[in-house]
This record gives sequence, structure tokens and C-alpha cells, in this order.
Amino acid sequence: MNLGASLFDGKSKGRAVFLRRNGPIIMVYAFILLLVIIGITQSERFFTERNLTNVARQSAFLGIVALGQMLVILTAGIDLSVGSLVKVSILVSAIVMNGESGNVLPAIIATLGLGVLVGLIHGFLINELRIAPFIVTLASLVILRGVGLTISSSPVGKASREVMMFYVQKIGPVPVIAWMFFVLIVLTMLLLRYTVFGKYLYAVGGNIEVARLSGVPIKAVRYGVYVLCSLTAAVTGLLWLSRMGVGDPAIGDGIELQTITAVIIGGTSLFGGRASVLGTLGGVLLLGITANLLVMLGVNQFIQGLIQGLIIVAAVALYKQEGD
Amino acid sequence: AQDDDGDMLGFEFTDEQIEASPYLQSVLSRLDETYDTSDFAKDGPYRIALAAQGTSNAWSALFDAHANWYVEHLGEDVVAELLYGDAQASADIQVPQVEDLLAQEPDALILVPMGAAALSAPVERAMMQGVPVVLCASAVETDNFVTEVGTNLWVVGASLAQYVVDQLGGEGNVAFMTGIPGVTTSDIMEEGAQAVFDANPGINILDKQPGFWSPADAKGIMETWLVQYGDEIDGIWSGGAQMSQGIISAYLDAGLDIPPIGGGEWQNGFLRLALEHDIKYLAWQYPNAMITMCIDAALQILAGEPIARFIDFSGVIPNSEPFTDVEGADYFREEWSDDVHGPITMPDEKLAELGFTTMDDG
Amino acid sequence: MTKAVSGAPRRFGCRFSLGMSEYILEMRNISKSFAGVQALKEVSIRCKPGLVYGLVGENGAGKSTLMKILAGAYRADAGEIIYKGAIRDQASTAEIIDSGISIIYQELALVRQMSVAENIFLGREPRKRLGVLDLKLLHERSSALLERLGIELDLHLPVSELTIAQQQLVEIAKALSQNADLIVMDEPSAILAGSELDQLFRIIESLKSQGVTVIYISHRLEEVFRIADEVTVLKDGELVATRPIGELDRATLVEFMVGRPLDEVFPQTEHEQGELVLVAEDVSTDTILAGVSLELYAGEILGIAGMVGSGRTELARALFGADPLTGGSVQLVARGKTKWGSPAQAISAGLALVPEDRKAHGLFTALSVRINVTIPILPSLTRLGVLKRAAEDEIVREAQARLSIVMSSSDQETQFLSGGNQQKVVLAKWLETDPNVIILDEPTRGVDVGAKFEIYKLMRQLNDRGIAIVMISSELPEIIGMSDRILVMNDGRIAGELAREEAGEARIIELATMGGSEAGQS
Amino acid sequence: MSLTKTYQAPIADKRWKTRKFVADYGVYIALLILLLAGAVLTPKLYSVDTIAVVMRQASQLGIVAIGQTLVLLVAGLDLSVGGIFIMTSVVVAEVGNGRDEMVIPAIATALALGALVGLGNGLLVTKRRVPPFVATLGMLVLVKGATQAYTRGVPGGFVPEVLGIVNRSWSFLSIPLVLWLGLSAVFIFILRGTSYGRRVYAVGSNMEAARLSGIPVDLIRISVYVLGSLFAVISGVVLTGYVLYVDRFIGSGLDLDSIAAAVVGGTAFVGGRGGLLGTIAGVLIIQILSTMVVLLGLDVEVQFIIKGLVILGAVTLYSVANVES
Ligand SMILES: Nc1ncnc2c1ncn2[C@@H]1O[C@H](COP(=O)(O)OP(=O)(O)OP(=O)(O)O)[C@@H](O)[C@H]1O
Ligand SMILES: Nc1ncnc2c1ncn2[C@@H]1O[C@H](COP(=O)(O)OP(=O)(O)OP(=O)(O)O)[C@@H](O)[C@H]1O
Ligand SMILES: [Mg+2]
Ligand SMILES: [Mg+2]
Repeated sequence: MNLGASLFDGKSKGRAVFLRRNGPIIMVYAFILLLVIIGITQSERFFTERNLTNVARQSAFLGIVALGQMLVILTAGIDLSVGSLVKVSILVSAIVMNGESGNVLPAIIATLGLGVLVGLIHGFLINELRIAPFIVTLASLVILRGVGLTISSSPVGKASREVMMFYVQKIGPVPVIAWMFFVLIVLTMLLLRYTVFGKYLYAVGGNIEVARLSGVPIKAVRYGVYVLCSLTAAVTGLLWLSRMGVGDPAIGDGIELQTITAVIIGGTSLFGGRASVLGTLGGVLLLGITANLLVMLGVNQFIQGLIQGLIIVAAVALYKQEGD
Repeated sequence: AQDDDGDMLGFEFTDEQIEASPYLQSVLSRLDETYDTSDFAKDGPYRIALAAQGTSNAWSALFDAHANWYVEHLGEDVVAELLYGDAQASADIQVPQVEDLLAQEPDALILVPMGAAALSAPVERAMMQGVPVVLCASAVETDNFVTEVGTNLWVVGASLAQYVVDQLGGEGNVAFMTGIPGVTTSDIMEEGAQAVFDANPGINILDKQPGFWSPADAKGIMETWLVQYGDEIDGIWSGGAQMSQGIISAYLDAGLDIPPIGGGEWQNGFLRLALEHDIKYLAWQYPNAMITMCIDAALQILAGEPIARFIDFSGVIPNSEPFTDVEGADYFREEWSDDVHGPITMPDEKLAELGFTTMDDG
Repeated sequence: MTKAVSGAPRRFGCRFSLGMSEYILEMRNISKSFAGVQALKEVSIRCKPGLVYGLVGENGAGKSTLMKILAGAYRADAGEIIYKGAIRDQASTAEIIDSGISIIYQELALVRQMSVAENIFLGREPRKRLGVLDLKLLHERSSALLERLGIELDLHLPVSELTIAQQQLVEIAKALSQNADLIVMDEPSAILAGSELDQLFRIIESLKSQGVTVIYISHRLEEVFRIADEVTVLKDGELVATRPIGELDRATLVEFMVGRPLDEVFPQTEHEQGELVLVAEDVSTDTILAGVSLELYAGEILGIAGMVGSGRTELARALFGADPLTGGSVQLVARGKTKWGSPAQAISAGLALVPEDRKAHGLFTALSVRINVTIPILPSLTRLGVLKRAAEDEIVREAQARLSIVMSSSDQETQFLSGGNQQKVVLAKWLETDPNVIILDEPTRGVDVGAKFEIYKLMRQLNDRGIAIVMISSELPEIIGMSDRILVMNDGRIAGELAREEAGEARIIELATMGGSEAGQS
Repeated sequence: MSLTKTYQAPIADKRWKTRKFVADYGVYIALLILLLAGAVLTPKLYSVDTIAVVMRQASQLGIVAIGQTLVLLVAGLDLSVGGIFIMTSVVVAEVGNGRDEMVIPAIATALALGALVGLGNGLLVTKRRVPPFVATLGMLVLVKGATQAYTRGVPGGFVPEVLGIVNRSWSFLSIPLVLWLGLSAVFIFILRGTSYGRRVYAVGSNMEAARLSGIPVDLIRISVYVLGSLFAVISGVVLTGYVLYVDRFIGSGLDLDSIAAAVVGGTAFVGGRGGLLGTIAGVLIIQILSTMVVLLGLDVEVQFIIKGLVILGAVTLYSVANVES
């Protein structure tokens, strides 16, 4: 007799699985659609090219870090330090660049190098000292904030002319920064779907012990993913420099919470092993469009916080999450 | 008693001090500059964007209330629409918000910058887009804006320090509590104060810590200072009224005599405490009513009239000069709730409507 | 070593060219202790290529630990491992897999969120340049492998969607995919039944004929006699004996394991059929159960047999209120309490469920034995919510004695107990609730012979007290030996009921495996 | 056949004993080291006045950390406490409005609202299965937003003077300290000696097993979130009395500090492990550190860095002690 004779038919389950896994994403995009409809009907300036490109560019600032955050969360980790790292990256890049075109490359290298370093330190503490990612990056959040203040408590450095222009450059009607975000989205999808590293992220997040016993190089995977996440923060620091022209330590606090919110709204599980790039994009857009609409519609300032809170709670609560 | 402290801009700078402070240079140079606004001239009614600090505390709530009241007061044929951005006191939120506001193509932008550097580029982009920018209450790094309405914060910090020095007769120990490190307003006041203390060798700064403009943080630090230095502290410099409240509270708990405080504001709660406990202080002012001047400035620009590049509210808004405990009682208003910052230029009913007076519930 | 993933299905006979030793593996004087417990004390074993080695011993004897040391999952405190003629230094699990050792762990080792194919080749994915996956090759290889093993599964399905038994099959496929020279199987049969088991043995035979060494751990001694060439017995972390299978009979082997002779007869009690206690009518759930009806009488054991995935566990959970019913009802006749919708209500109505997956559903692994045992009866141990410590101590002591739980103290965390002892803790916990209906889902899974017969006796003692027992088991001898009546499940339905007298392995398997249309009519 | 059998005697293993010792008492060792360092660097730390101040300030963190520990024990997390502080301070001022006799109603109102927030957290986490991190983060934004919408940015009223009592010390004793230690003692007992405590640990350790054992899992989790919020309200009341003023930024930072204190004290993120004795030490470490920074006149940025390093250091102790498992 065949071993499989008594097994249920796997195919029919496929559709249920699809719905279960993609429910949050469908929900988020439905939500976004609703907001867009509200925007179009209630404000004549919402659906203009100008505002849409504006929203697209703004989304990149949250979105790029959210992609890094999503990868870390996929491995059942978390990175609370991204906000502070964005802050330090802005300062470092501004100081190194110091307004000179010739310093752009050194500044980029220094900033990305900083990202790599911070990621490696996270990896080290998590891998070698076996400290929970939450704690490692919580400590790192506090320490990097201190480092930022030590570097400078007031605005320093300066972006070069080209870097400042980069912010407003467009390819077609779309800002370069939005293109960058788009390219990173595609790359992340490819990474998750078609590379061994991507699969290892799932394995480590799904069951780290099993991954270890199966010979997955879990340390390397975790070093890698924390470096990637810190790199997205460093890149965002550079983008902020281009946005502001100077290094201002006032920027960066709270980004970690926003990215985590966006990632979770998008259906990625905080328990690890499950992630969705499109979902994360949806989460980012939902937060971005909400903020944009609050300004566009001139919503009474006193209830803005309430509305934001309601939207976040509704977004995470409407779809019953799969518990572990 | 300190009549010479009354007029802040009468503060004497040394050349070195000016040289050391880009802020001072910028303010002093802009004082006698005017901006040719003819490019911005257009017919009303106007759509004006206001990127405000937002509903983060009573000061900014009253700021917004003044703005709304004043726009209403001017009428729809002057300002057709006031586009509003609530930055929740955060530069991170404000930068994209300014972008959102500019996407609506307003006729002018009034900005209460939440970070001098962070908002510089957005300000430049607004100007590039042809939207004139009025900075309200604080400055940005770039010079590319039309005008700033505010006061010389360096001088504010310096005057408060000078008050402490004078009270101590030039000799004694000072505890130095700054606001939030990295926030421009706080940093510049600190810079001015430090310059004065540096110029007085008899002054010994015991310790300098940030109180984060929070009564709780200020009180926590003051408590520790008190157990460490006790009555060695001869004078206190404080960067804000909320912190002064925390400081006073720590003294009251410890049962020690309160030394003179350079630092307070026309904030009703602070005045109440100070009056009750007979505290010597110098208060500076940062009236939220200055938004009316900012709106006036925007209208002046849109009318194409030349405008001064630095507009000091001190003396323009009634009762907005610094004052000391000697006049304190004249400023205190029994019916206001604790967190009202004076002076108020809108009608009393408005204030009551917003729940800022406590007359009805006794 | 070449990378394990080479295109060829197996690499045969390329090994002993070194000619250094006739043993492919020698583990010498291995010692290991955990959290203050000495799990292994100077244990030595040797294995030749192409033979099957049985490794047996009571729960907690150290079998799994020894194998985990071999697989690199644990590091030994002392001793050395000589593999293929060379002393093996500390190596990573990946290196050990590459060197030709693969292991099927006692606890399933799969990533639930990943697909069947991804799990099989986890850590050894076929890849193109730059770390890009070769998805085509991955699926080709996995489907070839599953086909060869006669397993029919959707390769793209996440493992979480499979039953435990199906997962075990994936686990076996994964171990075989590594083309190992030495395969360790730690209780692979615990959740396999009937023909699946035969299939497993066929696989082992073929491995053996290909010169692969197999180390086989099981508590089912008949399996050991069936396939092992040599048997090693561990007891309390020490080696008791290593004997060729020919020199052993069951009684001697059991004596080695338990340390004394053991009478292995299923305990029986004679009794009349008691009163009707529980009636289930047309019970259906949204997974697999479709109209199951049964009656349960006081003092009897109702055995439930069936193939993997036939819905036995689902039935147990449905009876216990752990899963919502989509149709039908479960009623308890005796206590007047007729319906319940949650385990809490079921428990207060007098039901108990000893679940199949003890790690996920039975134990609080991070908590002490004490807390585990007393958790369902806290209200009776408290006055105004405050615990009566002495009463609790007494209960834990009694439970330990009654089930011979091996532990260092009642405050030991249950994660540090061996599998069998963990099972006893779960049993102890449910016995404390003094139920009148106990549902036992695979109660002796992973339990050693000695303890197994203790559990059987216990079941009969419970019967004598009038307690009705539902026993789900994949071990046919156990089902036949213990049940008063047997229900055979097939595809979420009852395929037939057999009285003890008419039950035989062949009849049960027939009912369990016949096509869906015939099911439910016999 | 006899059912009894000789039990395997635990064989003492020195290495393991040291590890267990470190895991169990690490945080107290760390505290001791800090106190010794304090004796050398900042002897002022040992004056009765300083102790009184440190203890009063520690209580603000300590009380909310009790709730945070409970929530962590059921594998949860509560980020909403920051919002609750603000809400509490507003409610105390609005309801109390400077009238001492209204203090009790004011606190009662705050407690009721706090319980509601906790209920919201609990329902999101249990009924909608939202991960606690996000559920409580959402509630944080919501509570802040609601407070703002209610006050229209302007909290009215005054904090009743009588609340200033929290600032009084009798030698080193004060009301917040007594509250903190008293509540800690009560909850240490509840966790160890009552069925509720057992259930909290059981739920944190394995939710499905707990459900199958008849524990009302959702109820326990919801109750823990409610308790967490109630403790945040009590901390909020103490803080409000501390500043005697409605402050929008009241207690900022205490939310993360409360998590840090619990974790430094040995309560695990995965739930089911740890307890309040460790949290007390964790709170003291954090508070003494920040006091020492001021006593030493160090810059605030140094304080950030030191705090981060101490968290890492303490947690490393546990992880090193637990390498094997
Ligand atoms: N990770 C661990 N931490 C602490 N103790 C452990 C650990 N793993 C095993 N032990 C202890 O080591 C001893 C041997 O356990 P092991 O799992 O090897 O037994 P086993 O022979 O496989 O038993 P079973 O037949 O029940 O699976 C037991 O006493 C167990 O409590
Ligand atoms: N059509 C189906 N839809 C969803 N799940 C199914 C379906 N068919 C089977 N299953 C899964 O199969 C399992 C039912 O088999 P169950 O595990 O109860 O069988 P069993 O007879 O107890 O076998 P064993 O305990 O040996 O695994 C359930 O866990 C369920 O998840
Ligand atoms: Mg085992
Ligand atoms: Mg089953």
C-alpha cells in the first residue's frame, strides 16, 4: 500500500492557506483604497501629481528602514535601534561631507561603514553573547542616542550641493528616492524568494534550533540580517541629509516604532518565519497616506492623534492574526 | 530693582561674544535689513500654511488658538484658508508635513521650526517654489527666508545669567539647568548664559544638567543637587518655567531656602508658586500671541511691502517684556489655569471657551 | 568529503579504502551532564558499516543525549569520537552532516513555516551562482526522493499544514536526502503505524544493503528484534550491555533495561459493562471529523485505532471541547452536565485529556514538575486563592511515587526531564483531577517498557474505580491488548467497531485503510 | 510488581552550580558592585537624604515595573504605560481640580480609565491575537490621542495640593516607597503562593497547554494587562504628585525603563520566567545609576551610554549562565 493513501488532498488546502496568509495584505490594501477614495472626494489637491510624488518620496523614508526591519523580524528578531542609527548616520554623513562635493563618496562610505559596524555589533551580541535581540537593540537605541549627542547636540556639517539636489531629482514623474525604494522592494522580494540567504531567514525565524541542526549557518545569517537592517538605517540617514542639507540630531527618534508598526500591519509575524514585502509596503503606505490626508483635509488638530491611533488599532485588529 | 534688565536688547555684547556666535551675527545683521517682497505680491484672499509645533502643550495650544482667532478676526476676504500642520513637537514629523503643506501650493508659509537644521532645506525649497517663508518663534540654519518673528534668544539666556550674577554680587555657586540638548532654542539660550558666566570669574558653576523642559526631570535633578550641594547653591539658572516649577518643588520638599532663579516665564502656575513662596526671579517672555505678528508679516509680504528681516515682538505685543518678582503680582491672573502663558491678545471669552480659565468651576 | 548534495541518488561503497578500522564509528567513554544531572557516564559504542544497531533503555537513560552528541547538537564533557578512522574534533552541525552523519530527532526538527521541499534540503539547498536558489533542481530532487520512498505530498505545502505523522515522513526523507553513511533514528516509529512502519523497515533494509549504518532507538522492542543486528542497552546514563541480537530474547533485554525481570502481560480485569457515561452524536469539526458518534461506558477502555491523519486526535480534542464543533454534540450522562464548549468546562464536568503532542499541548517546559502536576487542581489546593504548600507537596510526592517519575527534585524544570518522564508528568497531572472520563492520546508514546506496563496497570486500576477511558494509539498490540472495544477511524469517520474478541491486527488495518465509500458502513 | 523505584540522585556539578548561582543572583551581584562603586566614587550616595531621594524616585519606576513584569510573565509587553501616565495626570487635574477632597474620586476615575485601557490591550492581544508589542503601541497612540482630543490640547484644572504628600520623607521612608515595596511584597506573594500566580506563570510558559489544563487563558492575560495599566496609573498618580502639575511629557522614558528594569532583573521575554525580586534590583540599578551620573556631574549623553551598557552587561550574565539550555 502506498504511504500517502490516507493523506488528505494537499491542493484544496492551498487556497485556504493562501487566504489565511494573505488576508492581512488584502485588508491593508482595501484600507488604503478607502483612504484614497476619501482623499479624492474630499480634497481637490490630494490626487495631484505633485502630492502623489510627494507621498511616494516620503514613503521611502519610512519604507527603506521598514524593509530592513521586516527582514530582522522575519528571523524572529527586532531592531529597536534604527531610529538612533538614522540620527547618528545623519551626523556622521554631514560631518564627513562638510558641504564638499569631493567628500560625497567618503561620506557615503563612512555612513554605510557605520551601518555595517553597528549591525555587526548587534550580530555579535545576539550570536556570541546570546542576548535577546529586543534587549540588544534597546540598549543600542539608548547608547546610539548618547553617541549622537556626544558627536554633537546641535546641527553640524553640511550636505554638498549635488546631495541636496538629489532630493528633488526625478526620473519621469517619479522622484529618484521613490525609485530607490521601489528597486529595494524588488530586490528584497528576489532575496526572499530566490536566494539561499532568503530561505535561511525563514528557517532561522521559523525554528532556530531546527535550522542549527540542519546545518544552517545561523550566526552568519543573523550577522547578515542585522547588518542589512542597519544598512537600511544608514541609507535613510543619507537620505535625510539630502532632505535637510545639514546634520541635525533632532531627527530619528521614534522611527523604530513606526517601522515595526508598518511591518506588522503588513502581516509579518513578530514570532518570525513569516514575512511579506507587499504587506510591508502596504503598511508604509497606510501610515504615510494617513499622515498626508490629515494635513490635506485640515483635520482638526486635536483629534489627529486619536484618528491615527484608531487607524493603527483597527488595522492590526481587524484581521485576526495567526497566533503561535 | 533691576531696571536695567528690563530692556533686553540693551544688553551689551563684547566683540568676542559676537564673533563666537553665528546666531548673534545672524540676528544682529538681520535687525537692520529689509527684504524686497515685490516678487511675492499678489491679490487676496490668501491661503496661508501654518506648520506649527502642534498640540503638544498649553503654550502651543494657545499659539494655535491665537492663530485661529486672528484669522477669523481678519475675515475670509483676507485669509481664505489657514492650512495647518501639527508637528507634535517633532522635527521628524514636521519635515514631511511641510512637504505636504507645500504640495497644496499655499501663498505663504509660516513655520515654527522644530529643528534649526532639519527645517533648513524644506525652507529653502519653499522659497525656491516661490512660497515666502515667515519663521515664527525660532530660527533655522539657512538665511534664505523672508523674515523671522521672535526675540534674541542669546540675549534672553545672557540676561537671565546676568540677573543671577547681579543677585550674587558677582560671587557664588550656580546650578545651571538647560532645556533639551539639541533643541535650538535651548542651545542658544545656554550659549548666551554660558558667555555671561564665563565673563564673571567669581561665579562657580557647580554642575550643568539638562532638565528636558520637564518639571519631573528638573525636580529629579534638583533633588540630587540638593543632597549633594545643599545650601551651597547661591543661584540657579533655569531654561524654562516648567523646570523652574520642578526646581521650586524640590526646594519646598527639602525645606531649604530658595535662592534667586534666573529663569521663569509668564506662566501662571510658575507665578502662583513664586508669589506663594516669595521667590526672587527674573522671567523672560515668549508670548504665544506672536503668531498674530507672524500672520501680519505674511500679509505684509503678500502685499508686496518691504519687510524687516528680524521682527522682535518685545515691546510690540503689550506686556511682553521680561519682568522680575517685583512686578510678578501684576502679571499673575487668579482666574487663569496654571498652564496659561501670557500675554493673551485675544478676547477673554475665547480663553474661557477653550477651557483655560477656571472661574466657572471655582 | 564531497558536498552531500550531489546529483546521484546514492554513493555506495566508496568508503573503507582507508582500511584503518572495521568500525565506521567509535564513541569512547562519553560523559555528559546537564543542570546537575549526569546524563551519560563513560559510555562507549562501536558500529560497523552496513549493520543496524538497536539502542534501547528506559526513559532518561541517555539514548537521545548520546546521539545528539554524535550529531554535534551537544558537546560531550569528556570522551572521544572516532569517525571513519579519525578522531573527530569539535565540528559544526553542517560539517557533521557533510561528513555523512544524519539524524532523525526524537522531537520533530522541521521549520513549520517552510515548505516540504525547503525542509528536506534545508541547509543544503541546490544553488546557482551568488547564493541564488536552484528552485527547479530543489523540486526535482525532493519529488524524486519522495517518490522513491513512496510518500505522496505536495512539495509546496508548508509543513505546518501536515499532520504529525506526515511531518515524520518528511523528517525521514530529509535524513535520507543527505546521502549519509550513518543514520541515527531516534524513535522514528513512535508516530507511525501499520503499513507505514513496514515501509520504514523496508527503507532501513535497503539502506543496510547499501552499506549504510543505522542506529535505531525505539521503545517497541519487537521492532528492535525485527531489524537490529546488535543491541546496546543504556540505563541511568551507563552502558549495561551490548549484545548481538541472536544472543538476546525479549525477557533478557527487558531485564537489562529495567534491572529486574518484568512480566509483560497486558493487565486485564473482568467486569460487566458499566453505565453509559458519555455520548457523542454526529460530531463534526471544520477540519476532518465528519459525523462521529460513540458511546462510552463506565469502567471500560475504548480503543481508537486508525491510520495517521484519520482524525483520532481531532476526535479527542473535539470530545474535550478544545476545538469548536461545527455539528453534533457531546454529552456527559452522569453528572447532569450535558454540554461544554471549553476545556475548562470539560474538566469540571469530569473529563481529562492527555494530549498527543506533549511539548506543545501538555507541558509547561520552563516550569517545575510541581507546578505542572498541580495546575489543573489549584482551586482544591488553595484557601481564598492562597496555596496550601504542604498539601501540594504531598500530592507531588504521591504522584512521583505512583508513576516512578525520575527527577532531581519537584522543583526541577520539566524541560530537563527525559521524554518518557515528561509523559509521566502529564499523566500525573490529569490523574490529579480525578476525572470520570480520561482520553489518552498515544499515552505510551516514547515511554519505556517498564513505565508502559505501569501505565497499563494504572489504566486498569482506574477502570476498577469506574473511570471510563478512551485510548488512542498507533500501537496495535497495545490497542488489542488493552481495549474492551475498539473503534477504527478512517478519514474522519468511524469505519467500524470491533469487540475485543474479534479484533486482530489484520482486521483493524483492513478497516483503517479501505476506500472512503466503504468506510462507515461496516 | 512494585511501582516504586530508586530515583536518580542529582549529581552535583560545580560548573552548573556556579551558573545557576549567577543566573539566580546575578542582578544582586550587579547591584552590589554598583553600590560598592558608589561608595568609592560618590560617598554622598549613602546619606539618609540621598537614599530617601533615590528611593522616592525609584518608586515611580518601581511601581510601573511591577505591572510590566507581570505582563512580561505572560509573554506580553506593555508600551501603553506612557500614555497612561499622561492620561492619569490629566484626569487627576481635571477631576481633582485643586480640591483636596476630590483626590480619591480623581484617582478612582484614573484607575477606572486605566483599567479600560488595560482591557483594550488585553482584548486586542487575546481576542484579536495582535502581538502585544503592536497592540500596546497602538493603544499608546490611541490613549494619547484620546487624551488630547478630550483636553483639546489644554488640560484644565489643578493638581490637588494634598498629592504633594508623596514628596515627604520620614528618614528614608516615603509614601511612594512604602507603596512600591508593599505592592511588590503583595505581588511576590501572589505570584508564588496563590493559584492566580501559578496560572500567570503557566500561561506565560505554554498557552495551549494552559488552555487544555482548564485555565481561562484569555481571562488571565486580560487581567494581567489590566493590572499592568493599573500599576501605570498608580505610578502616574505618584508622578503627578511629584510635579504637582499637568505635564504632557510626564513619565516619558519610564515605559522603556520599566521593561529594562524587569529584563535586567531576570524576567524573560518569552514569558513564564522571572519575577519581582529581580525587578526590584533592576529598578534600583537603573535609578542609582542615573543619580550617580548627576552626583558625578557627568554629561547626560554619558548617562545614555552607561545605561545601555549596564542593560547589556546584566543580561549577558543571564545568557552566559544559561548557555546550555
Ligand atoms: N537539554 C537538557 N538539559 C538538561 N537535562 C537534559 C537535557 N537533555 C536531557 N537531559 C537529561 O539527561 C538525561 C538523559 O536524557 P535523554 O533524553 O538522553 O534520555 P532518553 O534515553 O532519550 O529517554 P527517552 O527514552 O525518554 O527519550 C535525562 O535525565 C534528562 O533529564
Ligand atoms: N481536510 C483537512 N483540512 C485540514 N486539516 C486536515 C485535513 N485533513 C487532515 N487534517 C489534519 O490532519 C489531522 C487529523 O489527523 P490527526 O492528527 O487527528 O490524526 P490521528 O489519527 O490522530 O493521527 P496521528 O495522531 O497519528 O497523527 C489534523 O491535525 C488536521 O490538521
Ligand atoms: Mg530520547
Ligand atoms: Mg493523533
